[in-house]
Amino acid sequence: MIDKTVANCGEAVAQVFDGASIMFGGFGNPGVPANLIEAIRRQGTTNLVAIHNGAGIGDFALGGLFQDGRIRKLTASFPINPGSWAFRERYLKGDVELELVPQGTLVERIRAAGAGLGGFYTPTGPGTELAAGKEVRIFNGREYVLEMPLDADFALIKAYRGDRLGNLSYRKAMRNFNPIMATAAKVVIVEVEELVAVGSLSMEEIHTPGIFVDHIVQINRDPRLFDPQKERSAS
Amino acid sequence: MIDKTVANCGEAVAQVFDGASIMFGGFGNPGVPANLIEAIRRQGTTNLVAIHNGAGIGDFALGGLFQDGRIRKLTASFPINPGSWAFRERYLKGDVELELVPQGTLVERIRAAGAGLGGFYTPTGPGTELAAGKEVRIFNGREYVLEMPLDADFALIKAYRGDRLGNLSYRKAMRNFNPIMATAAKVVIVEVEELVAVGSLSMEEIHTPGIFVDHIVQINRDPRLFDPQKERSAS
Amino acid sequence: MILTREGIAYRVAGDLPEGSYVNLGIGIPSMVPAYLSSDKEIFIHSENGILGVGPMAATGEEDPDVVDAAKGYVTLVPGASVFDHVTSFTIIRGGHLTHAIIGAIEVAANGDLANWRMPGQKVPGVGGAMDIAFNVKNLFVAMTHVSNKGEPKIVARCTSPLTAPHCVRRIFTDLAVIDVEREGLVLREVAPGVEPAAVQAQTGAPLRVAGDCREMDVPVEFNGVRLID
Amino acid sequence: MILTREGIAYRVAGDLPEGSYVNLGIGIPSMVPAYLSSDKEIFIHSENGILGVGPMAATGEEDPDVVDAAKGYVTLVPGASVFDHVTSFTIIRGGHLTHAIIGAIEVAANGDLANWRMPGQKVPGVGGAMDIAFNVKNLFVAMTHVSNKGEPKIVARCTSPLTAPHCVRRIFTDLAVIDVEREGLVLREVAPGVEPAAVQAQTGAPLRVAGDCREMDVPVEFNGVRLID
Repeated sequence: MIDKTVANCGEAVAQVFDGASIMFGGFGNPGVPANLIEAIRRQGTTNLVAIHNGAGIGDFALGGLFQDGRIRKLTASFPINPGSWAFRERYLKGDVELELVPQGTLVERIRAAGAGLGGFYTPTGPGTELAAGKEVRIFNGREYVLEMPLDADFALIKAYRGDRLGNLSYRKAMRNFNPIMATAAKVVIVEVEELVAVGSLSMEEIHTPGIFVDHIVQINRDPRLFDPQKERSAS
Repeated sequence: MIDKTVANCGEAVAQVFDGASIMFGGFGNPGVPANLIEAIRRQGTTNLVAIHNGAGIGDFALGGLFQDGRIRKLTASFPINPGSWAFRERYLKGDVELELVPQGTLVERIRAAGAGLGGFYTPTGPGTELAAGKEVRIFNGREYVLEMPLDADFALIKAYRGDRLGNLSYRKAMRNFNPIMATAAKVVIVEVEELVAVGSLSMEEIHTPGIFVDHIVQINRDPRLFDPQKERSAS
Repeated sequence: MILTREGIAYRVAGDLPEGSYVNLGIGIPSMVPAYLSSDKEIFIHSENGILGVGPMAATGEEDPDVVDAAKGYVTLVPGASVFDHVTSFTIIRGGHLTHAIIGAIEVAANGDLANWRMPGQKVPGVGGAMDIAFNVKNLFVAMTHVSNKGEPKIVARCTSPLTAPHCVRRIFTDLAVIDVEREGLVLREVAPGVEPAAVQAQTGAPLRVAGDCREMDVPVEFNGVRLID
Repeated sequence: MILTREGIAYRVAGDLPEGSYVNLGIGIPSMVPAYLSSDKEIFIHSENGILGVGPMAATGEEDPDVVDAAKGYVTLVPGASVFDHVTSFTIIRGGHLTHAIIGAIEVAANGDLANWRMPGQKVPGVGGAMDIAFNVKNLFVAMTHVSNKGEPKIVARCTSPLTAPHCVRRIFTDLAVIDVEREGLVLREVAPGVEPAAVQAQTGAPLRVAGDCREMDVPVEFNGVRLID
């Protein structure tokens, strides 16, 4: 029997090594695998290369990794959320390298890695500083930039429900980067709010087929991830 | 109020013009918009450029369009199903041009058009006759072929359930090419088995957001599309 | 008299026809939905995978899995759909949105847009701005006519890093509605009581006054909110 | 004695470990699932968007929306998922399958595969064969050792149009199991009672006989089906 479940987050991330590149799912708070990230923080893994849309929020999860100085490079599109002060401090001190990528290019580069493509031409960027030094080519009279696939050693993602085969279903806007990151890393580790029996997910509601998933762990929603009043007063 | 519904298939395809390029969804029988195709056949539209995985089956729907000599070019990956005799006859007489594309390249070219990309490098094909004359480029020691986007004037697709906004849900393996073709044509026309009220599709089960859809018509499943005994005896 | 920020949002709302699919930036653009007529069905897109963003969630009714691109807890309208980032940027990059409304640091006479990196900004962030600016058909800018320092934001040539060249179609400010056309900027509407010459005086590039240039159709107040000061 | 087509399928099945994700071509490959041990959980992928294809549907129980890549009405196993063609070829092209088993017209000593266009075939069709051959890690060929005309199908160099160069890992025939290695073909197993020299005689390229070359572990009969003739 295939069983991708692991008992807890510590076990799930035990194989994440110093120097690893890691994709972190989520956008804002929804879909952030905060429990897995906190487990990495606890186990002391360091010198990491992070791929995420932003740069974490507060002193928790990805923000915590920046605070603790565990990340040497970030590839992101929007690391300037007011809550991303931990990244900001590290970046201004020169502790973290930043590769800034337009959001659509970021997701497409991840997709290209997952789908086995060698690169692609996107219309986004020509003539801007984010395309500086990149190959620009004209097709049908329009300029496109050549962008390359972006893969990683690990993807840490979050889903709502999952089964022991790794089939995943996401709720509302928690989906964001999670399904595509699941295609693009050597090892894909998922935290789910509910582990369900095989066959109980509707076939039409499985957004990530189990083939993309290596390890799955059931967690409780961390209250630090959802505090609208606090977030409101902070911004 | 947005209302993309039309009363019947004839009305839904009335704007399809002679010489148009058309993507046809479906793989085998599941997901084939047979009622829309039969409506095109009835209205006499001709000189069409067809994009489909195969070449139709029997003397019905796409097969019927070949039988009637309405198609001048087909872009496909597998036009050699035993049931595709109508295409076969036309092709051998020289009535139809064929552009043969590996299935994964076909779907990726359609996706590139829908996603606004200028082209992409696929590892599939270098050194074979289907890549002859195409640009081959090496990334990380591996050869890739440059492939270009494939769009169309119309996409005719099928879904299981849909609402007046064009939100669509597919059942089991009827999904295939339908969602991606919905992104890549100027005008997207859908036949659905059930037209439902807005809000009654589960948000997690909407596979095609309404933004991609122009017209939607409710049909009855055509019995000619599902006759396992006849199909069994024919093959 | 000039428009308030709410007034600019009100005026932009008038340009969105029924059936529009619209991406909204932060700031003034995010205020546009409050002024959309309820008998026009319009779908708001959010980069993080929503089509059909509704008003902000009431306190205590926030759904932890529903935020918009600005990370605020929002509601979803009937008929809303959710999807992953790949589909979300297929919608943007593939040109499927009818409109996007964004803020700007500068807009040039040729339609160049600078809105992602302030001069002197030490930590950069671009988000989805470039994908939107390069690929949405009707790119509308909604902003104050001049900067906090009173300098023109509509200029002959952008000095801040570009978001995209030749992309802006129409500019909505507290003073005017200006179209970007092949020959340059065309003044279409002015705030009530404002002369075209006064708009030109606060604009860093030449304006051609349209033959049918008129006053904006914006009331002084709407639902108790001041639109014109 | 040589294996029947069913015998080849039986032998291939033995090489698939639990947790395999496998794409199956038509012909002998499609017969493999019948010989998978029921205590091994293995998922069969179909190009048209299924992971978890089960046995053919019983007459009268066909689901109109469930066919496999060969357009036969099939069932789905518990835990099966369905998806669109984009995801299906992300699985193939992205190298996510562990195995693919396909038929061949010819296999060359260097692993070149020809299986999509017969010599003289007037209407071509490729389907997903090239995507599979170029991108699946463990590409297994299952075929008869020689053609209908008795000619070797394992050759020094393919004469039919290539599906992909240097792609085949292992060849399963009615006579032998042969690995494609950097130095050439290695004979790993022979059908019961067949001498390596007899395999070489029907092979169009040199075989190196592995030091531990042995007889295939295939019974004469299984569930009433003849596996060895």
